[in-house]
Amino acid sequence: MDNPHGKVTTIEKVREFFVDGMTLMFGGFGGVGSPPTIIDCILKKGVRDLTLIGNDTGFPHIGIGKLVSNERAKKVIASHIGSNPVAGRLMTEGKLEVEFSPQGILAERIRAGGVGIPAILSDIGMDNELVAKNKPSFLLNGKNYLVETALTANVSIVFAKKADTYGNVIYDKSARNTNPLVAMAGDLTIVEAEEIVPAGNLDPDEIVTPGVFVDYVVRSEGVSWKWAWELN
Amino acid sequence: MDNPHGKVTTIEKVREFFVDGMTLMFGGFGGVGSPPTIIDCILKKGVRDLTLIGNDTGFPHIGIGKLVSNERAKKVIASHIGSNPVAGRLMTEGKLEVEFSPQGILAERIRAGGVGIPAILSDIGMDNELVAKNKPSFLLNGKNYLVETALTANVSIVFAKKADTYGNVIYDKSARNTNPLVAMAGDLTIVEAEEIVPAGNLDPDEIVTPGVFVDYVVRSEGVSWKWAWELN
Amino acid sequence: MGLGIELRNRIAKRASEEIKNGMVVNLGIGIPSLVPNFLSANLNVMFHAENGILGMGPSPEKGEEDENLCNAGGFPITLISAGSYCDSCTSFGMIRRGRVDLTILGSLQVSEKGDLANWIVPGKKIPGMGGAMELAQKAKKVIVVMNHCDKNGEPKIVSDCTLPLTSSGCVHMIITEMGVFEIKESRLWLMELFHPFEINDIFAKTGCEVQIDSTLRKLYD
Amino acid sequence: MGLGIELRNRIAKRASEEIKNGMVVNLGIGIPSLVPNFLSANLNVMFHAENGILGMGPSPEKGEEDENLCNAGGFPITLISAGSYCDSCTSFGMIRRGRVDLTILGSLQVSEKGDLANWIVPGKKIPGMGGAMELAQKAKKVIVVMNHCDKNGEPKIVSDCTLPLTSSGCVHMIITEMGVFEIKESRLWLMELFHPFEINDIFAKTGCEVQIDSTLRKLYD
Repeated sequence: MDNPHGKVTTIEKVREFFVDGMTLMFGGFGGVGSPPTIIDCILKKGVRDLTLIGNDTGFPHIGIGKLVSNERAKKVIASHIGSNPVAGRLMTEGKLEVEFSPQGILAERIRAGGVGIPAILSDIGMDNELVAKNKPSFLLNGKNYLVETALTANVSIVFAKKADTYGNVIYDKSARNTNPLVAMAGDLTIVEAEEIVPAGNLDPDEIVTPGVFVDYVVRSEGVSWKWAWELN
Repeated sequence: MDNPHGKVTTIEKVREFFVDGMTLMFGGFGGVGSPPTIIDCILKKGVRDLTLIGNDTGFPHIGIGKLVSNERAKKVIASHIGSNPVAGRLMTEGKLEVEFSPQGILAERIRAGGVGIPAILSDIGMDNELVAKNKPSFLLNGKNYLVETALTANVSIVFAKKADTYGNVIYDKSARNTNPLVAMAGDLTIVEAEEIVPAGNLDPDEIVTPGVFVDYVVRSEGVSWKWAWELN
Repeated sequence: MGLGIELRNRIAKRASEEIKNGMVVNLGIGIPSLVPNFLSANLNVMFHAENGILGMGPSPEKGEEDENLCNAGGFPITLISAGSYCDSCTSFGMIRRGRVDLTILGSLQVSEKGDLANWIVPGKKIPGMGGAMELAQKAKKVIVVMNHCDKNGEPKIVSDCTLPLTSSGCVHMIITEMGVFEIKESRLWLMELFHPFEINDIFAKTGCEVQIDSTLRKLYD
Repeated sequence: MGLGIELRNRIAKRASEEIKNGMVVNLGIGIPSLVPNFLSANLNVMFHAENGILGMGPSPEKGEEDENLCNAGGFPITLISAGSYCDSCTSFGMIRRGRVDLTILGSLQVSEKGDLANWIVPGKKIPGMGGAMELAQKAKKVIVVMNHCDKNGEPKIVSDCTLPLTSSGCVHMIITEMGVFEIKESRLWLMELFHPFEINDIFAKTGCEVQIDSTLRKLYD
């Protein structure tokens, strides 16, 4: 296939972008829509001290959970870690710092980073210490709001149904979730696609993430874990 | 066609929602993607003292420009009125109040209203008096930002390529522009669709505006104006 | 020590009656997930999931699961006609914009003022709030379905929550195995009493003042 | 008194040389719209429009226009392979996120500090800023293409703009019919001189100090 924009590459080539201490943002919700091949690549490379930003910490053996359970993260910014007991244990043991953000506000903070907005105002969790602590507030029209700052990352990793050679992306069903937001928020964005098609093969009205936000596209080797619902 | 959600209706039925003094938000960019049938309905009903919110004021005889040129608006919130000299004249004569917002920030303010966020921070036009005047600012990490407040409206009017009977919507090419944002920001949202299809006829991955944001769907009678490029 | 399936079903069935035609509804896990079993088939209801689904249908048959079509808990579901997918921002935009009509969720405690405490058990690990705060604060109506008492027999409906709040003053209705309560002007009103309980049982098992509504119904189904 | 088409084309052709393979470029109206005519066909360039188009192609043949496919000025265009449509938020997200590599736009005045004044003519109606502020502030590189002097023969490159600013300190390069200038550390550097002008012409027609770059090229094409 022609590769006119040089974006289509191999998992070996993107391996260099994953380094100790980096901030890594990932698409996915409970592991659904997280890029398995890239996660395995990071795991195998032995990268440590990651700051992970994403909806949740997956399950211990699913999605980004694989990095968390293997103690590769020093910090997580997420809305939920309940489905990954290892994350809870590491937090309790002081081995993992966790910053919780309400789910929709977390998504908006990622989107804000992705579209170059420094912060949004929010009244979600206003009176909750865990949400509000250390956050500035702002009085607007007589009501107080939290200032929720934008999130970006050194690298964003995204899971797509199809990508074309320019990096235009469409997603599959509920595997879309945070992926289009994460795709915009990376200083460098790498898409793992189930299928890579020539430029022009995607309907321009149907494209969810324009390729301008995408730096590299790699082919997915498919999910490398058993889903929780497959275990019974 | 079945109308299980009662959303598909006629232009005569939605006529009642357009009243003097209301705030009306409209999709479209230079008239492209503005709903002609609804605009004509409002014009014919003789509604006055509108506050219009949208990207621009179209051309004198195109899009929302028809309402502006006929002096139906007392105020416009837009990024540009240059293509409608009548708007400029009315502004100069003191008959039309115009609030200018930078184009992308205006879009974000409409989106913020649509997703229930009270405001965003912005550094666009920070040092420009026309943009910054009367706006609060907020110091974040040593940098000063404008607080740009959300916009909503009593009614939003939207132009779609296709809508299904639940109000799920897809748009056509660059006629998408502000429409998906405007669709979310109306307290009541009316979609004018070139085609109305039964529920289930749109690919759920392809839907741009979920029907949950849409209250009524009416059929378009097509563009009732000559485009600027047709006049030569 | 949870409720038996019969009492859980009673609660779910009663909650299902609050779902009206055309509503957009978000269901929590546990008892709320039983609610769809009792819905009339001729109702047009759109079930919303935080992970970007509007129009969730029932679980697929075994072997028919799609790993890319799961609910917010990560379990396979289906999509009904007119359903759609969206990103997480749009999904929560629906909630904050007031387009989600009803959320039905479980809770650890609820106060007579409608305060909801359903996300942290002291001494246990903190799981994170997920989407609970947005739903509690912004859904147009919030119904809590839960056991009337905790596993130690202590009231879960109280004057003031002792557990960390998810959101204050957000609950409109509580349904337990004993009855149906509404919160009106920061007071708890008993609306329906379920067999075999009597009003005195309610007084005994509730940790705040209970007002008896003039329209109180005693249901002995 | 605008420039003749030959000089306009010279400016556009020189501007086109700043467009490199793989770039995302937003073009203003006027001279900038001539730039694509001079681009090498083997460059992969994506032209961006504020109204939600990435990958604009040339104007369609007469009779082939699509009323739903227009540029930000409202005129019909086409879409190239790998192009896409998006809403206005995403379109400006590309700009603010720094994914638009270059914008080429006209101006009324530019200062030696790179201040841009291209949106209000005093005494005329205020048209609104449109997307100019975002582009000026956030495109990775801003090139101004314009007449060297205004219709009264007054310099448009000045020490301090007297017209209302669109954005301060944002311009990287200026191309006029007389030459190419770069703004480096708040000073104006002459990089290229176009036939038949001499350095003294530049000094005479420019409203601020002009530094002569050591790499100055004189182009007599």
